[in-house]
Amino acid sequence: MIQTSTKDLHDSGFEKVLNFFRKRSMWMLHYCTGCGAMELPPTMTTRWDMERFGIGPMATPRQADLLLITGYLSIKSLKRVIRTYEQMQDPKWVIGFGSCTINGGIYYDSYTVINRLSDYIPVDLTIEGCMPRPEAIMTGFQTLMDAIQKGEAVGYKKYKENYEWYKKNQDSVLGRTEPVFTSSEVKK
Amino acid sequence: MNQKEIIELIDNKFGIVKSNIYDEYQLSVVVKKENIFAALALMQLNDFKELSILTAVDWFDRNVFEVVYILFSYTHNQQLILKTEIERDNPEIVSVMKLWEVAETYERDVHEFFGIKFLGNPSLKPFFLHNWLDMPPMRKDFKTQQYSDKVFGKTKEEREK
Amino acid sequence: MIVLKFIGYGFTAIIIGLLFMGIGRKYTARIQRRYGPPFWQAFIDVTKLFSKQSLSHNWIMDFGILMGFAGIVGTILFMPIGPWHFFSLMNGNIVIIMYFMTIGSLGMAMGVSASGNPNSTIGISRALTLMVGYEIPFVIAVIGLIFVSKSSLLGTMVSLQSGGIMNWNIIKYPFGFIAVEMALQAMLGEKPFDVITAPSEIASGPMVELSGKMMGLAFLQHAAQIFLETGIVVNLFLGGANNIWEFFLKQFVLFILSLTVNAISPRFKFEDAVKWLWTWPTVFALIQLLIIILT
Amino acid sequence: MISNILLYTMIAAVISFALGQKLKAVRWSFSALFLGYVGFQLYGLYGQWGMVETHNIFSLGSINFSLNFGITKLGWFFAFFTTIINIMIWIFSIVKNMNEKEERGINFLWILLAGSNLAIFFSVDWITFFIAWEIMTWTSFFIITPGWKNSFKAANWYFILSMFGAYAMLVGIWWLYATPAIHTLNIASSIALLAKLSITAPGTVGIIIALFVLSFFAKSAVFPFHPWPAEAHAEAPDDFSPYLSGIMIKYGLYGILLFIVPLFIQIMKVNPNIAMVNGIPVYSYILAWFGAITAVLGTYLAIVSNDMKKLAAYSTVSNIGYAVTSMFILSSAGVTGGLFHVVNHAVFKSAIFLSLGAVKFRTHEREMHKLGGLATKMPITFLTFLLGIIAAAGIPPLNGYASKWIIYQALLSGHFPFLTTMIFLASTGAFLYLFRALHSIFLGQLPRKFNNVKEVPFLMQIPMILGILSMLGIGYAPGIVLKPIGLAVKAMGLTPMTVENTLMVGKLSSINTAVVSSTFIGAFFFAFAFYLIGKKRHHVEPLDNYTAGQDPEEFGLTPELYHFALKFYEPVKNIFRPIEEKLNIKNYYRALVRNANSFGATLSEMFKLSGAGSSMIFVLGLVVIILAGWML
Amino acid sequence: MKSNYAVLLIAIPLLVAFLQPLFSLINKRLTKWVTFLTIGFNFIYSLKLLNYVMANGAQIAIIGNWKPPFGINLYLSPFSMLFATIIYFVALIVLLVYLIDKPTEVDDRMSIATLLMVMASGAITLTGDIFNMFVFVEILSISTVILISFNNKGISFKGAFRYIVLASLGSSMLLLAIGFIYGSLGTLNLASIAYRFNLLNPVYASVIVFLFMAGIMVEAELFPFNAWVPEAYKGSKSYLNALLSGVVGTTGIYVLFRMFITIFGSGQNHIQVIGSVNFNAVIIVIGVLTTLIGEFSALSQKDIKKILAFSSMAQMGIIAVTIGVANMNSINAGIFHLINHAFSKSLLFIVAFPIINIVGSANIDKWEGLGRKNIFLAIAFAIGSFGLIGIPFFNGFWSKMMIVESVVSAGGWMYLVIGTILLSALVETFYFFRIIFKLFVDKKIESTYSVHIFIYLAILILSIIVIYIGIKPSFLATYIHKAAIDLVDKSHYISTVLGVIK
Repeated sequence: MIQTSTKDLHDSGFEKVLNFFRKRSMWMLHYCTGCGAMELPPTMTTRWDMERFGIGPMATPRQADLLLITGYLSIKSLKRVIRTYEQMQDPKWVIGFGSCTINGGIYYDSYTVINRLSDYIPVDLTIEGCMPRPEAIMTGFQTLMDAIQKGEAVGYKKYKENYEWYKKNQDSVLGRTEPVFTSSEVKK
Repeated sequence: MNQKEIIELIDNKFGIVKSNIYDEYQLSVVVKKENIFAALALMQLNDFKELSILTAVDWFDRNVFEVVYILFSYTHNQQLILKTEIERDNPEIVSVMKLWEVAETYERDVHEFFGIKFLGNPSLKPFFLHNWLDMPPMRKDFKTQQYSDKVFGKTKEEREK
Repeated sequence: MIVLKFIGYGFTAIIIGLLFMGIGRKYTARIQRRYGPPFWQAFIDVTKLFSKQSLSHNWIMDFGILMGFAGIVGTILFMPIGPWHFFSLMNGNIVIIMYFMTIGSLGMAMGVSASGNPNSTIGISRALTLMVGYEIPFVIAVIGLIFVSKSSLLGTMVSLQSGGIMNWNIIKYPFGFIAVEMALQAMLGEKPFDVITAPSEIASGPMVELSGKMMGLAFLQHAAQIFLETGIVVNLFLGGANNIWEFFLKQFVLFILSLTVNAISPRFKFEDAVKWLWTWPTVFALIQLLIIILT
Repeated sequence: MISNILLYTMIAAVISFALGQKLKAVRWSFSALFLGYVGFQLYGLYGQWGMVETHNIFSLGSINFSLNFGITKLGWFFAFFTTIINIMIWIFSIVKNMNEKEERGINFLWILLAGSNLAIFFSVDWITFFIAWEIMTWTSFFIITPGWKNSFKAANWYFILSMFGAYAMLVGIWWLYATPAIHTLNIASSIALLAKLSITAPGTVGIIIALFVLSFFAKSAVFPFHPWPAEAHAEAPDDFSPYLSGIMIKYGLYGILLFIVPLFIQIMKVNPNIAMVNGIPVYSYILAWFGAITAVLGTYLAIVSNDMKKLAAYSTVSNIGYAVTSMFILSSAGVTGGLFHVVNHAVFKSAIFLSLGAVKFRTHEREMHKLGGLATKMPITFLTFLLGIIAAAGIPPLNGYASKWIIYQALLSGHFPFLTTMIFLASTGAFLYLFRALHSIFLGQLPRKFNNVKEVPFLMQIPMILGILSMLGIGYAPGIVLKPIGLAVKAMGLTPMTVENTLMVGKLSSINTAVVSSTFIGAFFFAFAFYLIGKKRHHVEPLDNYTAGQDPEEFGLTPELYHFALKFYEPVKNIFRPIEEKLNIKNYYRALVRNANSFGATLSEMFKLSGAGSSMIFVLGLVVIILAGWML
Repeated sequence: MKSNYAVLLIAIPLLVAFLQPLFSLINKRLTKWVTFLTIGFNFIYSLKLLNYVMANGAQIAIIGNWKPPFGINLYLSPFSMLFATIIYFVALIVLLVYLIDKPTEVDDRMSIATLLMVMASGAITLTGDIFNMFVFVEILSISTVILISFNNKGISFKGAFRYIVLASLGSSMLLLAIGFIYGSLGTLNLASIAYRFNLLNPVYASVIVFLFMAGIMVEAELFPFNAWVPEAYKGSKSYLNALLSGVVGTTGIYVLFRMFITIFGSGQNHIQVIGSVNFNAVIIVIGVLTTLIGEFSALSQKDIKKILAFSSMAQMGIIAVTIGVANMNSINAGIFHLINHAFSKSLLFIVAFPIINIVGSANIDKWEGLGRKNIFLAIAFAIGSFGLIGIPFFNGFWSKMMIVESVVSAGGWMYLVIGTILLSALVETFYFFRIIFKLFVDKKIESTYSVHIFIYLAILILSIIVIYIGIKPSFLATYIHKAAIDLVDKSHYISTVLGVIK
C-alpha cells in the first residue's frame, strides 16, 4: 500500500536551491489528452500569460518537466500517458486537471475511463472543476511552484519508490487476462 | 416521391409492420427480418444513395434487438429510418456490405458493442475496446457501475462520505 | 594567461547571448501585449536544464553535442569583439570563421542524428539544405566587401570603417547589408526560417532526443551562435566598435530587428524557404557585387 | 636508376602472379613490401633533379623511338605521394582479398599499373609519356572489370573516354613534332618553343592545347566527361576504388600541371598580344570555368545519389573541379593550392574509400538506406570516415581546409568573384552529401541483420589509422607538403608562397594552422567543462525514442523503418527538378552510342546486296571516282 | 647469277599443283603434306634470296634469256622479296593448320587451289612484266574462288559467286588498261613503261591509271570494289580466311605500292598528278572511306568472321591512306603496318578456328566464358587483338604511331583524315574489347572438341612474332627501310632492269 506521507522523500539542502530555478522555468508537455486542453491557450496568451512564470509549451517529453493531464483518460490514452511519463526526465511533475482525474468525474461509471489518475502515475497537484478556468490553472501553478520551492512536490521520487504498486495498478487495467465479471454475476 | 409513396412502395412489396412520420423530412418504417435486405436494395435503387448510420437498440424487456438503418436521399430530401427486430438470445442478421461498403465498419462496431453477428461480414474483429474479454458493453444487462468500480476502484462511497 | 583570456571570451559570449535571448523573449511578449518572462529567464532555463537528469543513446551523441558547442565557441575567438581581439595575426579571417562555424553545425548534426530519431534527422537534412540556402547571398556580399577592403580580415575591415557613421559599410553598400540581413534571419533560425526546429511539424526538429544537460549545451550553443552571427554582421557592416558596450549595443539592435520580423511572420514551407533565399537576397547581393566590380 | 625500378616492377608483377592461387596474403604483402622498397628508392632520388636516362628502341624513316626517363620536381612529388598512398591501400587489400576469386589477375595488373604510374611521372619525352599513359589505361580497365557482367557496361564509359583522350593526345604529340618550328619530342623544350610559336601562329597553338586539354580532361573527369567515375568506382573492386579516385584520376591534373599551365605562364610572359581577362589568358579563364562547373555538378550529383561509392566518386569529381579551377588561375597561390588540394584529396579520399571498403567488406551492402548505426559496431572505420568527411568538407583542424584556404586566397586575390561563389557553393554543398553519407551509414538505427557485425581485422585498420594520422598531420603542419610543392611551382616559373611548417602567408591574410587546431582543442575542453557540471547521463536503448507515445514494437516499427535515409535530400531534388533533365549529360552520350550502332548497321546492309547489286556498286564507285578525280 | 633460279619459286609450285591428282591416288593425306613442303621450300628459298638481295642490291632474273624489254624478267628487290617472304610465311602457317584439319574428299582440289593461289601471289610480287602480272592476277582470283566455294555450304557459294563477278569485272578493267598501255607505249615491261610513261598525253594516262586502279583494288579490298569481302570471309573456313586477308590483301596492296609509287608515279614525296588528276587525294579518300565503313559496319556485327573481315578491310584502307600520303615516313609506316596486320590478323583468324569449333558457333555472344574453358586460346586472341589495336609493346603500336606521324606531318586537310582514322581506330578498339571481355566473363562452357597440337604450334609462333616485333622492332626496321628506299628510287629500278638508261 502506498505510504500516505512522503515526508522523508522531501528535497533537502542544495536541491532546495536548485528548486528555485526549477520552479521559475517549468516546461510543460502540451499533451492535450482531454477537454481541458482548451483552457491552456488562454493561460498562455495575452490575458493570463503563464510565460511570466517561465512556464512554456515543449514538444517532446525528453525536454519537459511538467505533464498536464487535462481531463478524462481512456485506457488506450492511459497507455500512452504512462510511456510519455516514463520518457520524461527527473525532476518531473504531474498536474491533473478537473474532476475526471480525481474521481472519474462525469465518466465515473464508464467502462473505459479510469477513475483515479493517482493510482497509475503520481499526481503532484490536482485542480478541481469540470475544466478549471485559467484563473484556477494559474493558482494551481502557483501552488505547485510553492510546493516545489518547499521541496514537497516529489511525485517522481514516490513513483520510483513504489514502482511495483503503480505497476500492479497499471497492469490491472492494461494487461487484464480474464474477464472482470464472473459467469455468476452475469446471470442476474 | 413524397413520404406516402415511399410507405406504399415498401408496403405493397414487403408488408410493413409499422410506419411513422416524424416530420416532413423524416419517416421510419419497420420491416420483418427476412425481407430487410430486399427493402434496403429497393430503396437504394430509388435514390436513397446514402446509408447515414447502421446501429442497434437493445429492448431488454422485450428480449429483442432492433437493428436500425438510416438512409438519406438527396433528390427526395428525405431521411428514411428502416428498422427490423431480431431475437436477443442468438442475434444474427444478413450483412449489407454488398449494398454499401461503409456498412462493414458500422457492422463491426455494432458487433463489438451489441454482439450481433452480421453474416457475410469478414472483419468482425475487436475494434475500439482494449483487450475486452467481457460481454458486449452496450447491452442493457451490462452493469457499467459495478464494472467501473471493480476495474478502476470504487468512487461512489467516497463521494457520499 | 591565454587560458584565462579564452575563458573570458567564452563566458562573455554566453552571458551576452543569454541576455539577448531573455530580453528578446520579453520583447516578443511585449509585442503580443503580455508581460513575458524576466530578462534573466534564459539563465534560469539553463541552470534548470543543467540540474535535470539527461540521457544519451551512444557516446557519439555526447561527442557530437560537445563538438557543436566547441565549434561555435572556437569561432568566437576569431571574431574581433569591439577593441578586443584574441589573435593578432588571424584577427577575424572570414574564411576561417565560416568554415569553423560548420564544425558547430557538423557536431550538432552528428550528435543529434546519432540519437536515431527520424524527426531529428529530417530536421538536420533541412538545416543543411537551409545552410546552403543562406550561405550563397552571404558569401556574395562578403566577397564584394573583401574586394573593396583588399583583405579577408575583419580587423582590417573594421579599421577601414572607423571614423563617423558615414563611412560605415551599411551606408556605402546598402544592398550588401540587406542581403546579409536576410541571410542573418535564416542563420539565426528565426521565424520565417525556423523550418529546422519547427515545433509543430517535426517536434522541435534536431532537439527531439536532447534532455537535461545535452539540451543545456544546445541552448548555450544557440546563445553563442546569436552572439557570433550578430557580431560578424556588426563587424562587416556597422563598423565594429571602439569600446565593448557599443559593440554589444549594435549587436542588440540587429538582434531586435530580426526578432521583430520573427514575432510577426509565419513559417515558410521548406522548399520555398530555400527558393526565397536564392532569389531575393541573392539578387541584392549580386547587385552589390556588380556595383563594386564596375566602380 | 628509374628504368631499373620499372624493370623490377615488371619482375615483381610476374613473381607475384606466379605465387599461385593459394598464397593470397603472401602475394599482397609481397607487393606492399616491394612498393615500400620502391618508395624508399624514390626518397633516395630526392635531390637528383634533371638526371635523364634514355633507351632507344628503334628508328625507322626520320623518327627514332626512344624511352627516356628523368626526374623533375613535379614528377618526383607526384610519384612519391602516390606510392605512399598505394602502399597504404595494398596493406588494406591483404585482408580484403582473402576470399576473392579474381584477385590473382588483379594483383598482376595492379603492379603493372603502379609501374606505369611511376613511368608517367618520370617520363621526359612525349613518346614515353604516351606509352605509359596507354599502359595505365589498359591495365586499369581490366582491373575495373574483373570478369563480371555488369561491370563491363560501367567501365566502357571510362574506357571509351580515356581512349578518345589518348588518341587526341597522339595527334597532338605528332602535330607538335610535325610543325617545323617545334619538331621536338622533349616536353620541356616543346613548352618553350610552343610559347614562342604562339606569337606567330596562335591558331595552331590553340588547337594543340585543345587536343591535350581534351585528353587530360577526359582522364580527370572534368565537366563534359564527368559521368564516368561514378560507374567505374561503383563497379571496381573495393580496394581498387581508393586507388582509382585517389591517384588514377589525378593523371589528367598532372598532365595539366606538366604542360598546359607552364605553357600558359610562358605565353603570358612571352606573347604580348594574347587576349587577357583580369590578368590571365582568356583560354585559361574558360578552362577554369570548366573546373567550376565540374565542382558544382559533382556536388549536385553526389547529393542526389543513393549508392555510397557513387557518392564518393562524384565527390572526387567535384574536388577535381576545385583543383582545376585553382590551377587555371595561373597565380602562384592558385597553382600551389591546386597541387596541395590534389595531395589532400588523395589522402582523405582514399581514407574515405578505405572505410567504405571496410563497411562493404563486413556488410556486403552498397545502398546507403540499407545501412545505418554501424558507428558503435565499427568504431575505427567510423572515426576514419568522420575525419575523412571533415577533411573533405574542408573544416579547419584537418588537411582539407589548408588547401581550400589557399584556393580561396588565389581566387579572391585574383578578383574572380563568380568563380569563388561557384567554388564556395560546391564546398558548402559538399558538406551536405558528406554528412548524409556519415548519417546513413554510421549513425541512426542499426538494422537487425547487422547486429553481429564486428570491426574489420586489425591489418585492415592499419591503413585507416595511417590515413587519420596523415590527415591530422598535414592539417596541423601543412609546411611538410608545401615545401616540395614550392619547388615544383618555382620550376614552373612562379614565385612560391612563403610557408613555414605551420604558418601559411597569403596575399589577403595568413593563417597558422597549428593555432587553429589548438583553438579547436581548447574550445573542446571549454565545452567539456560545461559537460561535467550536470549529473551523469544514463544510457538508453536506440529504439527507446520519442515516438509520440506509441510503443514501437506494438506498431511494427522496425529499426529499418525507423532509419530515415532513403530520400534524404528530396527537397533539393524538387528544387532542381525542372532543370535536371538538361543537367544530365548521360543522355547525350547514350544517344551518341545508339547513332553509331545504327550507322554501322546501315553500312553493313550495303554488303548484303546480291551479286548484281555489288557489281553495280563497283561500276558506280568507279564512275564517281573518275568524275571526282577530274573535278578536284 | 644465283638469282636466275628465282623462277623456281614459280615453277615448282606449278609442277606440284598438276601432280596433285597423282599424289591423291597414292594416299589421301599425302597431297596436304606435299603442298606444305613445297610452300616450305618456297619460303626458305625466298628468305635466302631476301638476305642475298639485302646484301647486294636489286637483281634481275631473266627467263628464257630474252633480254628485257622484250623477254620476261623477274625483278628481285628488297621490297618485292620482303613481300614474297611474308606471303609464303603466312601461307606456311595456314597450311600448318590445314594439315591437321579433318580430311574431306575435295582435299586434293583444295590443295591445288591453295598452291596456285600462293604461287600466283608470290609471282605477282616478283614479276617485272605487266602482262605477266595480269595473268597471275587471273590465276589468283580463280584459285581464291575455288578456295571459298569448297566449304560446300550455301553461304560459301553466294560468297564465291559475288567474288567471281567482281574479280572478273576487275580483271577486264585490268586487261583494258594493259591493252591501252601496250597500244600507246608498245612495251609490256614494267621498267620501260615506267621510263616512257610520262610521255603519254595526260588525259590518256589518267584513264589508264583509273582502269588499272579499279582492276587491282578488288584484290586490295578497298571501298567501292570490296563488296565481296564479308560474304567471302563468312563462307570459307576461318583459317582459310587468313589466306584471303594475308595473301590476297597483301598482294593487292603490293601492286598498289609498286604501280603508284615506282611505275606510274614519279618517286618520292611528289604529288603524282597524272594528267590533271591528283591521284594521291583519290587514294586517300578511298582509303578513309574504306576504314570508316569497315570499322562502323564491324561494330554492328555479331559473327566473328564478318567482324575480322571488316576489320581487315579497314586496315587495308589505312594502308591505302599511307600510299596516298606518299612521303618517306608514310611509306615506311605503310609497309610496317602491312606486315603487322598480316601477322596479327592471321593470328586472330587461326585462333578463331578452334574457338568456333569449341563454342560451336561464330556468334560472339556464345563465346562468353571461353577464357575459363581454354585460357591459352583466350590469351592468344587477346594478344592478336592487342597487336591489331596497337597497345604499347605490341606490334601494331609502332606502325600506328608512324602512320599518325606521317599523316599529320603532311599537313593541310590531313588532320581531317587522321581524325576519321583515329575515330575508326577507337571504334575498332571498342568492338575488339567487347569480344575480349566476353572471353573472360565468368561462365561455364562444356564442349568435347580437343584442339590439335599443330594449331597450338601455329598460334604460338604467330603470338611470339607479334610480341617480339612489339618489344624489339629494330630487326624489322632495317628490312623496311631498305624496301622503302628501293620502292621510291624509280631511276634505279629502270636502270637495273634495262641495263642502261636508253
